[in-house]
Amino acid sequence: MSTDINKEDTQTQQESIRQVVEAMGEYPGAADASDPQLFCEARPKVEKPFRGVFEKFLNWARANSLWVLGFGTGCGAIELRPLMTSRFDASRFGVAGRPTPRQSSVFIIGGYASVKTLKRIVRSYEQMQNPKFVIALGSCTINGGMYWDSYNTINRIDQYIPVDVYITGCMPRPEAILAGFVKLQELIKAGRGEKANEYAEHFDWYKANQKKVIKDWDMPDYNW
Amino acid sequence: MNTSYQYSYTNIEELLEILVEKGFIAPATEQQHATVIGRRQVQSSDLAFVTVAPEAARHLILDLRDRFGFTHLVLLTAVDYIEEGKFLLTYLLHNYELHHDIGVQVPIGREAAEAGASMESIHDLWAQAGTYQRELKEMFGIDFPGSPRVDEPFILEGWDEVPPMRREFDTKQYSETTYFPRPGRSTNDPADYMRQKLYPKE
Amino acid sequence: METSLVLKIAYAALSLFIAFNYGILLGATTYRIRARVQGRLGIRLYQPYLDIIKNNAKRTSISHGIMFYLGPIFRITGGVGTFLFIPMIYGSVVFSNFSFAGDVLLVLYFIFFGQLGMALGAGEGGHPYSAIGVSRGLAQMTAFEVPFTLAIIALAVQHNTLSITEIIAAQQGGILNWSLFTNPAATAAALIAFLGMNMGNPFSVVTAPQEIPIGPPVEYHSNYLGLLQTNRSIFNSAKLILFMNLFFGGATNLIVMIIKTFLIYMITVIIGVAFPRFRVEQSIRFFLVVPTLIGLVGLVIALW
Amino acid sequence: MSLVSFIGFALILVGLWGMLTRKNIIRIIIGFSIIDTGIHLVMVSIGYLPGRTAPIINSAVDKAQAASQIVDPIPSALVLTAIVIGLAITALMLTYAVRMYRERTSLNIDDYKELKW
Amino acid sequence: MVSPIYLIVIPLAVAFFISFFDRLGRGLSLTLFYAGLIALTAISGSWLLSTVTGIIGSEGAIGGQLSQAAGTLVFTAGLEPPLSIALAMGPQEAFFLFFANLAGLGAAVVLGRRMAAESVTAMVLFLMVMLGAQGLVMTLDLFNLFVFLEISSIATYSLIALERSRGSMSAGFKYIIAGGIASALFLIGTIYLYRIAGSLAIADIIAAQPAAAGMAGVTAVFLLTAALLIELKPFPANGWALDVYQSVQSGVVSVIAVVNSAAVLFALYKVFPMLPAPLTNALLWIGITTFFASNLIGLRQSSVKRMLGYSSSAQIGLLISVLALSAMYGWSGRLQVIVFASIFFGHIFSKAGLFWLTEVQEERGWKGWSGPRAAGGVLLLAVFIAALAGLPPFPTFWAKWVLVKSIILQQPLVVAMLLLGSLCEAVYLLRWFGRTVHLRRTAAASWNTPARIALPAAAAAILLTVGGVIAGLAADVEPLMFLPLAAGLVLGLLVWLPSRLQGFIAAALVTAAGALFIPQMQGMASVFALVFYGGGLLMLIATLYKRQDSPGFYPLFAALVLSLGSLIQATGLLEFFLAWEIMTFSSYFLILLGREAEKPALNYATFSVGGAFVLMSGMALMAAVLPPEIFQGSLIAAQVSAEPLLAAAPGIIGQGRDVFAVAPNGFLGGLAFTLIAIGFLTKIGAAGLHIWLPDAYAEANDDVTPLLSAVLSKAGIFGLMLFVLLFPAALFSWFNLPFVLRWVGVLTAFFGTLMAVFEEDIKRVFAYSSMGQLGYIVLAVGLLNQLGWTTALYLTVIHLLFKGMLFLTATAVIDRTGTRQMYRMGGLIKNMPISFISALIAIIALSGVPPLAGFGGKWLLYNALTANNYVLLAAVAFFSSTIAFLYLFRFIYTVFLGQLKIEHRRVREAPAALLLPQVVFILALMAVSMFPNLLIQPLQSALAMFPADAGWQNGTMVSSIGYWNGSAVMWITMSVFILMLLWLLFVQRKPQPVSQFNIVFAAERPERPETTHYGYNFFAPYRKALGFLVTPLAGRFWHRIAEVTGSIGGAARRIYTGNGQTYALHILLFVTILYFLIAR
Repeated sequence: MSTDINKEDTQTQQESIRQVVEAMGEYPGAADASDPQLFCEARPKVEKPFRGVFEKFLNWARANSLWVLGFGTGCGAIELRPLMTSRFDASRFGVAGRPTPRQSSVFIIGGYASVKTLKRIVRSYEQMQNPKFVIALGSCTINGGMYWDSYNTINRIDQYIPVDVYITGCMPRPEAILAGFVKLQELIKAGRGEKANEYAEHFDWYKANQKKVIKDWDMPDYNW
Repeated sequence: MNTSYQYSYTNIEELLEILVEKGFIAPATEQQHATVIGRRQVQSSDLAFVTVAPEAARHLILDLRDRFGFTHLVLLTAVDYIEEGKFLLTYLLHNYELHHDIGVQVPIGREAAEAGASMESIHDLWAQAGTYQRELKEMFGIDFPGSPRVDEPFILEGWDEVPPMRREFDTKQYSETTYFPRPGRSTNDPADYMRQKLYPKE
Repeated sequence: METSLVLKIAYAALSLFIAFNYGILLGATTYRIRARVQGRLGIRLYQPYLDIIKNNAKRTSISHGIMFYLGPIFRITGGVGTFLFIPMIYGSVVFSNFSFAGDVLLVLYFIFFGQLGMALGAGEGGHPYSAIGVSRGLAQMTAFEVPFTLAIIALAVQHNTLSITEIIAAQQGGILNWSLFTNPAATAAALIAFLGMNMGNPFSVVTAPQEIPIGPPVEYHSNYLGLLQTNRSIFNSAKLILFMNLFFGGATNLIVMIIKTFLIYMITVIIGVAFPRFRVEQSIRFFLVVPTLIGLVGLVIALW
Repeated sequence: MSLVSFIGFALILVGLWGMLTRKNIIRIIIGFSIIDTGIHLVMVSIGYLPGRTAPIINSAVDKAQAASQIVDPIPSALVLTAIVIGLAITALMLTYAVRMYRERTSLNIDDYKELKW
Repeated sequence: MVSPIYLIVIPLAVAFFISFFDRLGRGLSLTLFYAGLIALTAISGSWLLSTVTGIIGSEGAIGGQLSQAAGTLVFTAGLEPPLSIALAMGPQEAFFLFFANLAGLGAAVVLGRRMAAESVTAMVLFLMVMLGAQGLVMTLDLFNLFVFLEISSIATYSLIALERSRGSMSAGFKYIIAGGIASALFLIGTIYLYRIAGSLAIADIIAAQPAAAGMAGVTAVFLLTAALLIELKPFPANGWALDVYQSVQSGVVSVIAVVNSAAVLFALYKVFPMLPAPLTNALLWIGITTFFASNLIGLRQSSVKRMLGYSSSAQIGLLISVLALSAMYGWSGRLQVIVFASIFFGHIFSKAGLFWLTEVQEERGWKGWSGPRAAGGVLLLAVFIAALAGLPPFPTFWAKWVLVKSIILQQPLVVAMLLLGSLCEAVYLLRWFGRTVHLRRTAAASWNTPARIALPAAAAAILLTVGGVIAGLAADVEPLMFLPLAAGLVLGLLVWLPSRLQGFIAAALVTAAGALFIPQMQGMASVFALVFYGGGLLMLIATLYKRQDSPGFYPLFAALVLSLGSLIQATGLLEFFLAWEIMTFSSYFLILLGREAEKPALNYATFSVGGAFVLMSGMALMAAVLPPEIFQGSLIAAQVSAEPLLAAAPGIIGQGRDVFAVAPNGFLGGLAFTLIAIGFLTKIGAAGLHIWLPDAYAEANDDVTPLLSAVLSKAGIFGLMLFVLLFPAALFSWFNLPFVLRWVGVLTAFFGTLMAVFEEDIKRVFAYSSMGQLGYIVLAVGLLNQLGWTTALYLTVIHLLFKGMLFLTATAVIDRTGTRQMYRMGGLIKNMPISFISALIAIIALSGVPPLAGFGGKWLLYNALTANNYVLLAAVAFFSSTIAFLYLFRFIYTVFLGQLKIEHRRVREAPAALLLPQVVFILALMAVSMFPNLLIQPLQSALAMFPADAGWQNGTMVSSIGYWNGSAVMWITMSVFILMLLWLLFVQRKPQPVSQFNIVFAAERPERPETTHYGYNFFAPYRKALGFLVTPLAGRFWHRIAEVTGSIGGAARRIYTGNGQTYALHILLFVTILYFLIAR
């Protein structure tokens, strides 16, 4: 009986969707990207850290609460999964996954990045909130790796977004990634995790590099 | 077994003979290049390739699908024979009852990238053919007029160069000029490495 | 009831502080327990504090508009308010909170205050996933409120009062006076509803992290998220204390409260670990059938 | 019941029968006239008293005794009026018949039922 | 005084001479013609005046016995009968003649052009028809009756023969056949009666009591009656008449339908005393069956004139049955005047007026009848239709009330048929009217009303109105009760003023009425008065936002609001019902003003009229079964002070749940209350009776809907509560009605709310929401204790506030965006911030979330429910109230939050006129939220005569089981909120304001607002889980009923085959069967 209801329901839904589509008429295509009512066009600003012990305290908290954006950009994503398992248990370090860039503080570039992915990487990176940190995983992000001469894969991620920690290997093992996290924590605690401000400072350079490879740049310069 | 089909056959040779009778391909000939129209080649007892003209291809494929039981389009791909100025399209079809495969190869003109090569679309025979054709359009610049969304790229958003799978496109050079190669990178190509190892003089 | 207003506020602040910390530690503890079940060490006990500090220490934030901005404030007001209208420790002047302001009906409806505000804030975020999440959340809420209401009505009829304090009072004098034993069906119905209320498995489709990234708060971040996390611990405490008061005889001191609420919470944890996720319509049907029938049995017991 | 009134009623029934069964409008009108005649007979028969003379005050009737010698004059008067009226109606019906025939060249009553329901 | 003989002489003379004068010039003959008709009218009028004043002078009251009182007898040729024609002229004769002549004069005016164009014969024949009518009414002699009958018939046949339209000849022929059979029967009957009585004078025959003289006498009387009856077109022997109505020109038809019928009816009236009892009884049933069946068949008519023909036939049937009833029950005097004369009067003028109006477009069916172009023409149409359908203040309204009230106990079946027939009649008439209004608005094909039609029609309309008001006053209705109509009339006359100015005048009227009446009221009445007048005034102010004119809007609006006030002021059942009907039809016309409102308005009218009829029968029954002393003095005024009446009603004072268990009134009292409750529940839109509600609310104009929902719907609540308080004992006397009431209430709440969840149309959402909220109130009313009634009153007031806000917001949004579909809106918060705040506060209040006042309603309700152990009710009510969150959030999210559409960027804030009432509502709501005792304490004191269930301690409301301190909750919430806001402001660096597409869209960018806004089918999973609950069963049920009714009507009319012979057969069978029924 339940399946009957579902079937009927699906039909009515499809019917109503059809009506809506018809009512909308010809699909007018994507809206204009330079429309200020649709996109905020403000540039990123350098956010000055506090000083002294207070900032150290905050950095300690930041270092011990690393929320990783759940965006597997390349084959490295498969190495991130075991991190949460009982064998590696990254949660000991305060590492946790987060499904939305708004709430994340660490972005792991999981290996090769095609131009198409790069566009999404940049968007997601810009939607994260300052302070934010990037870990680049594997040789592809460092020099292109095995895709060094590919027509569609970038060679160096740091030309497009600032990177805090590189982890070499093809692919690096979860242990290496854990080591990368520890390294990142050290950097943050030492007050050197300010790459977000660096990005804001050298925004034009980064943007020019991004636009050089991303041809159809259908969004504002900074994607809030 | 396959009584539901107008032309029944039991092995691949037989099928080729029928195709010869119908005039799609020439009788058995010498070894020829794959792009020669009328060529036939039996690869194994369940796999054969035939080469037909672009105009006859659709007719043959339809025949194979509806009368010989090749109901499944395994793949549609292209090979760039730049030396002969031709793309060779391969439609690989599969017969589920006899587990036979037949590759219908169609040489088409390989015009310059701007002018574009073109072939009749078969998306109405197999819906998934549209996807293959979209890919061929993106990667080789082969147009399939009428194929759904054929102009939308899968991956090369905003690509404005020669389609990258064409052999005149130099991917290494493109990569070097576009993607900020990291200085100091060294390759360890096994062939080079061994040559240096064995014949350091050369 | 002779305490002055200032003192009352001070007491309320104290109990709120306790509830907040208790909620946080409870969350961390259950996480660790769950981790140990899976053979991990899990987070540090103080990890939630770090998370809250970190979120509040974010330097940038965005705002989609005034309602987006106020959404988390509504939410935490709802959480804190709900807590403040529930007496925490039976018979204690210090921990009676502002329960003089209303009975269990007030608490029941005040729970919606935060949810509604949050839904509105999330709505102004403009993200379709927020709206989908809210749609699911509200739909599921209507369903689990049915057994919950049945249970509360059963209690009200049974003890002939709607006042939480009096319901606790009626359960004093021995473990067998607890609603858990005087009306097991109502308690069962309410506990199942509690699972839905906590949005843990198997009723977690509202915040399905992979499908609609954590649902309603998908756009919330930084300080907003800090507020939401703070609220979560307070609200959790509030719900647990409410259940303890209604069904488990309340608590006469903090230790008892901690033990009882911890045990109640473990029920949801265990079930959450053991079960997969329902779809929304499945959970609605479930709530409207099984726990509702149990709740009706509870009503019969109460009237009888 | 006297023979006359019996014949009168019989004529009424005959007329009715004709009116209800004939399709031709003229025949219907004739049926109608027969009914009329029947009614007149019935009326006259009601006023007739056996052994009395017609209600005409002439030499044959003693003026003083008239009331006991003549039949009731009122039915006769009524019949006269009724005959006049019946005549008028018959004439009117025939007029209708003529005009209906002109309109549709048919005298079959079945052809005149476009107004219904 | 002019001798009545001139009524005979003048037409004869004029008819004779007119042909001569015609040679001299058409103008002269026309003048003579009209002069003759005017003279007829004048003479009969003068007789009416003198006889009526004579009666008043002699008896001191209207009414009185026949012609002896003030009439005269005339003998032609100066001899005594039987040698001469005896004519009588008394009040009845004068009444019939005057109005028949007036109608005849009107018809002559309408036919003026034709009279001028055709040969003089038409005039002569017209005069002959009139002559026949005069004679029929006045003569005292049976045979003369026959002669005049034939004169008028022959003249009519000839008039028809002059027609040129295609079907008229055959229709006339059928008419002749029928008339011939009738006259044959008449003659036979007459002659036998003469034989029995030895005289032709009607009085002598009556004195001879022919019916007592054995079979022959009965047969003779029967034949006579049958002949007259056939002329009066009884169902089913009336096919010929309908054909005539359909085919013959309207002016002539109006004469046939009005003058002829009136005269024959009077003839029947004259012979009535000689009828034997079974025949009288049979006439009653024939009459009422004709009424019922003709109206039923009328439902399926497409031709306007044939439809009117059925209506005409029905009305005559009703008159016959009224005659029979008054003979059976010996009615006389005022009762007879009110019932019979009112129906007669209402029938002739409304029917004549309608036939006249149809003259211009007579060939069209009602579906294409576009109606007069001028607004006045539509007004006339409305008046005639309202008069025919029995709406106040027209005469038929009073007649039906008195009729139903008089016979409900004796003849319940007659009442049922009467009301069902009336319902059918109202439906097809209003359907026609609605279509006309619709066509007039959409198509350009409406016509001008020529003066020759407009003038008589206007005169008829005025007569109807005046006559109605007089009848109303005669029925002892306070003149004040006509205030709504008067206000509507005054504003209607000011229709030429600019629309806004009219609005201001209407507002001033309402304010004045409110200021005048509210202080006079106490207790519960003042609460409702405040809701009605206050809410009405605010909604009236809101309507000022409109930019385009809508003629008729403000008169109807003012009438509606004031009629709501009258509802409270009514001091008797009739007055209450009068106000109720005024409210019903003014709201119907208001709804009809909506662009697509033709069907919804018809649905509304059908249910409203049906509900009103049920209500009427219930009230009549109640009045019949309760001791009459309850109805002494002012009924509802007594309720205001409460003590005397409620003390009189048995079993009211007591404690606990057994208070109302006393049930002295038996089955009938319970039945009466059930009917009354159904009537009110229809208005409320209770589950099952709700199907009119969403469409009517949605398709009414946007400025009407707030009034309908927030204010008008409370009328049903008021009525329900009033009757519950008035007749509590009747509640239990048949079955446990409160139990049913409670469950109906809670199910209404549940289903209304659930259906609101699945709607896309913003107005339909709130329509269903209204339904749901009213369900709670019904539930609260059904609790029968002080706490419950406090809840009901509280919810009534609060619902006014938040639903007013919601609907006004919806109006503003629809006005600004131009769509009603919610998914097409979105993100309007920045464009319409004040509307958003209003909507926000309203939804918090509606959902019952503390700290706003909505929670008060919930608290009261659940306390009242739980304290009485109504646990299941409480659970379902709670379930519904959580479901309400769904549609509320969906509304505010889909409209104000989410993604702003590109085409809505220039949307501005709502007009000030719409915002002002909202601000008032917000302030009121916030005040009540801060200090709940501001509202609850007056409500409790309004119900102070009942044992209190809840009290106040220091600002905390304490019931027997719970407690609630609204102010404290408000303070705590506000404090916490502000603290948290300060905290956020303190810790947060300045946030970057972003735009609508700056969302984390799975690393993609949103394409368009439309595809990013999650708005359509918002609760899809919910539909999957619970969608089966909103299967439109009630809709299907009522649709099926309508279908079956229509099919029965359609099947019944198949007997009218169009063949003259069949019709003759019908007549014969009718007479034969009737005879055997009588003789048995």
